[in-house]
Amino acid sequence: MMIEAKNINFYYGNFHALKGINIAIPANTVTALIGPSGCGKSTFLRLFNRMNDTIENAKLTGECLVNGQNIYDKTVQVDALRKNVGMVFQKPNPFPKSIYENVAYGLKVNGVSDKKYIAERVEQSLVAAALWDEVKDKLHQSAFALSGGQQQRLCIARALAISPSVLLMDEPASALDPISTSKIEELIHGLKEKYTIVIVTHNMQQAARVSDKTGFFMYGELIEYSDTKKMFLNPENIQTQNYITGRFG
Amino acid sequence: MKILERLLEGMFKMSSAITSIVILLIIIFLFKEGFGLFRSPVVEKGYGLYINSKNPVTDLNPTQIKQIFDGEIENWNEIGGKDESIYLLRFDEIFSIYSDEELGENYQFLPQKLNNIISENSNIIAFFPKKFMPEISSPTKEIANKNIGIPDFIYGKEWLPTTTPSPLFGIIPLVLGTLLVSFLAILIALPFGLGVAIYLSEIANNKVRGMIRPAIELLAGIPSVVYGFFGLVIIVPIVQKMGNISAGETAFTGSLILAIMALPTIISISEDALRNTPLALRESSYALGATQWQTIYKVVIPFASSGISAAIILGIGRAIGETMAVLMVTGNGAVIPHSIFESVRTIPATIAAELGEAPMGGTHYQALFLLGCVLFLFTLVLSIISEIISNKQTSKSA
Amino acid sequence: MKHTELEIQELKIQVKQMWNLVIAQLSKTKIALLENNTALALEVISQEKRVNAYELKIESDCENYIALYSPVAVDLRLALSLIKVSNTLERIGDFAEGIARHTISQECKTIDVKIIEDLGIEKMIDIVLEMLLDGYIAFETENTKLTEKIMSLDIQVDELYKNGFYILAEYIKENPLETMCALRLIIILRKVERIGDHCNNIIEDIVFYVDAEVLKHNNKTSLK
Amino acid sequence: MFSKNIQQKIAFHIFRLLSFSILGVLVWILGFIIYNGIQVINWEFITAFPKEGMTEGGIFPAIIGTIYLVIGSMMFAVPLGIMSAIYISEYASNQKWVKFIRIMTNNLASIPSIVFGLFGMALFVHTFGFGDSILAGSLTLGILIIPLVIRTTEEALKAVPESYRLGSIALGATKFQTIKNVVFPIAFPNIMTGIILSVGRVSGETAPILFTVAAYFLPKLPQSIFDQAMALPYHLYVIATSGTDIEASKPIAYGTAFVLISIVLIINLLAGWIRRYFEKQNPK
Repeated sequence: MMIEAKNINFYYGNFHALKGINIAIPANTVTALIGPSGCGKSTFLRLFNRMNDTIENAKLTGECLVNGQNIYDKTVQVDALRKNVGMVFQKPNPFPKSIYENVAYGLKVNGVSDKKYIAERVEQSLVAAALWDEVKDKLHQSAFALSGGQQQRLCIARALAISPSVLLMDEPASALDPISTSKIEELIHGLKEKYTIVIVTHNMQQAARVSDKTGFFMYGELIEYSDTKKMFLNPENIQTQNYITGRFG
Repeated sequence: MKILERLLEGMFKMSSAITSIVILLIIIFLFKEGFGLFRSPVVEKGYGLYINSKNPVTDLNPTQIKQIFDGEIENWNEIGGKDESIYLLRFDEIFSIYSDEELGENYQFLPQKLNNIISENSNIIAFFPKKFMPEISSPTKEIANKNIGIPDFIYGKEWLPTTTPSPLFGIIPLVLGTLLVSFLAILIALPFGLGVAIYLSEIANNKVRGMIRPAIELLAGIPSVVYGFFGLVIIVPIVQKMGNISAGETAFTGSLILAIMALPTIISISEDALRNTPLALRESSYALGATQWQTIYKVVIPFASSGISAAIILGIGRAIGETMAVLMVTGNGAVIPHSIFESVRTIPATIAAELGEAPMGGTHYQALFLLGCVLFLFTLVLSIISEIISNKQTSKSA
Repeated sequence: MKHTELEIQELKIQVKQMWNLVIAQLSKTKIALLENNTALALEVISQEKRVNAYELKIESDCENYIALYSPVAVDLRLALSLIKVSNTLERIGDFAEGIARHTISQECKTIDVKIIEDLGIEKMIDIVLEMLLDGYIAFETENTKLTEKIMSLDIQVDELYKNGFYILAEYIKENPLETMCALRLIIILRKVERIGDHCNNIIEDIVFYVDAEVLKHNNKTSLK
Repeated sequence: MFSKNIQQKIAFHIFRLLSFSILGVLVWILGFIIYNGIQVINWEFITAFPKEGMTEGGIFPAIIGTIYLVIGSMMFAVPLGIMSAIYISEYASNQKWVKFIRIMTNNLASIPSIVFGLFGMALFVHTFGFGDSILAGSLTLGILIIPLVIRTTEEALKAVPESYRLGSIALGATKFQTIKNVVFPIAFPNIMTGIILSVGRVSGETAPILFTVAAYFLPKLPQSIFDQAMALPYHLYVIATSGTDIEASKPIAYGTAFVLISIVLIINLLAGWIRRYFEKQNPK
């Protein structure tokens, strides 16, 4: 198992945001987390590269394991963890630097100085993010010159450059138009050969299209977690059924 | 790596504490120097006021002393004594009464001669250095030299910091002058500023806005001494001619200049406040058939009212604290103003004009620091009020 | 190629394989019947299970495809018609198997070969095979210009079937002893005629898929 | 009563008039100073010492003095201001502490400049014993503009979208790396604009330097930071109000005012130019 959560409870102050979550995500799969707004799916996702650390009054119990190691262990270095667990955000957030600098950023802040190696990694990452052909002639132009969809793929390339083994995606296509969305989905599909991907999405069709496994969250609980095909054809739980058929609420 | 990060964070934290430390230092230094005034005697240090011991008067307040020495009080009965006219004896007058030989080479006979004079004249009041009055013997009595009191400062109607024997440090004329000039300035600037703010935020198109905004920024950037110079050379003669008065350096002139100087503050803050009115509010007003102007004064201005009040208060604060321009155009007469076409003197102008001449550590110096404290407190209160008001505004928009 | 397209392609390939299998089944049945080849007939019967398996597989794949990819427009029509086409193909497979079972039963070996020729069974099976193949081509090329041809072939099959009735009635009058076998022949004729009808249904589904037109229960002559 | 549409028309016309009269006031002030000043300005005026009791000659020492003061105060205020702003907006997690500092900074900003003059005189001139000197003046001016630097820097940092920080942190960058490589470079143009505007402020301030550095007349340039210096705004003040011969030194006053105004104009243009330049570099 690449990612495991064991009896996770998470609190924002007095608010019990995640309630006893257990999940085991195998390597090289795409797992989609779905559920209504405020159900805790994003919170859960962000636990795995400790992006919730900065929140005040937050409290976590239970174990989060990545590659068998508890990432909240005191010996774990947060920056090293984040290098291994990449993240892509809802809105494309390229830095106001050139395309090249954006992809190279993660390498540089992690102490890589070999120019040749950086150049190689930049190309590989852009190829992997299916962006290379579109940008190879304008690597030194501002990243803002790219379209929204291209920017998001650039952000994926940026995350890939530091060779993570896990890629967390927080609604990576929700700010994009349908064409860009489908390109990102294609990309996710192709990336699972090398990476373990967890994606939070509001869009159930997207979850169905891209994922192998799906977890359904509601009110901070993991209601159901199973193969995507099964989830969408014959969900076990009546709440899941109501949600995915749109009868929820 | 980790240590470096910590180190840097510590450094950042330290520098962020600097402002607080500075404020603390300002308070300490201003108040330390300023309150020294209340530990200083009414009569200049080293000097004393002496009267005949038969005189029932035992103490005089600074105003009475000043009036006696100005000849405004001529009879002891006006200040609770016997019905005798007052005989003033200043230090230098002794030399016209006695020749240098009589006083001795080193003035060694001076104390004795003084004693003689005082005992001979029961209506005398003499102002002399203490060293020439070595002993207070029977015919002579020193008027109790109390410390300058807080009421003397706060309720004093006269600011005469250099008169002898006892300077007067009454801040009322200065406070009134400051307030008069500032409020008048805001009165002029407010309709103007509000109108411009409304025009910029609600009516003007981008091109006009792009023209007026930089102009306002420029107006804010012009140094106050240049405003002062402009006022001195242009506004003062105009006011003089218009008001048909002998000198154009008046409270009104100062207010005009201050109004121009306060405009950028008022405009930019109220424009922000107006602009922050949610679109939904405006649209719902339009949807009910209101015109744009009705929407502005029935919806937008009430919504932005606390922001506008904050702008006004900040404008007043700016005007109260303004030094150079006011110093140059108000004429600096330290009297309680009776009309706006009279010369006035504000607190900051007083400090600027007089600190250079006040001997360090003297009562005048301390009094000027005390004025600084007053100014500090004024602006502190105003800035706290505007803070509270603008907090109200933000909580409304949230 | 996008992975949604890959899914569609995969579906289509399966349907085509099933189609080929059914065509092969029918051809073998024809030979087994005409040449009285029991071994071949047995082969057809055993292969029928594969046809059924194809149907189940295609059906569940279509369900998954609809559930996961929420197809719309042409993709939705494809998924819907593929479910129906696979059902129909399975039915055709059943008929072929039925004919093959008749061959095995061997009860009517004595029947005159000539009557089979007179009935034109071979021709009928050839026609339905052609229909099946044309349907396949139409599906493969996503082209509906063969529709009219297939429908007219179906009319031919119907004609032959009606004719066969009279021929067999004559035959029974002349050879009352062979009545039993003649009735069996009627059943075979009936099955071939049903295959023709099913081929007709298939082309209707394909027209629905390609042109989004519904031909079912329309007056067939009104076509174009 | 007018109909509501006519009311609107009247009101809007009044506002438009008011707004354009602001332009008028500006043109008046600038025009007056530039028109009179430009007749005085020449090479000698800028490079010569004052002569004949300030009625002739130039303002060279005042220009140099102002430059020294600007440099001195910036060296003090810019690093401190930027670092505190970074702490307030990027590090400080304790809200009470931030609130406290912010209140202090706001109050510091609202203190009148003359009070800074008093404070500078008491602390730097007397307590620290720097005497009337460039050092004392620079420190006083520095303290005066720290709030401005803090506020503009803080606003510039706040304008950097949170997503950049998250993006950087998610790539394993530390907080300082994120600030150094992402946040600060993006905020830099705005910070720069703030600094330039505070240069304008410093070069025009008179009250704080009255008692901490400014000299009426010096026959030579300051030799060290412990020397007194002349300064443009103070120079304008003295020759306009208390020169030996006010009428005779009026041209000098116009010239000095012209130089001061030019500094302000240049600084405003520069700030606007920097803003636009970087906006073009990084659209969005």
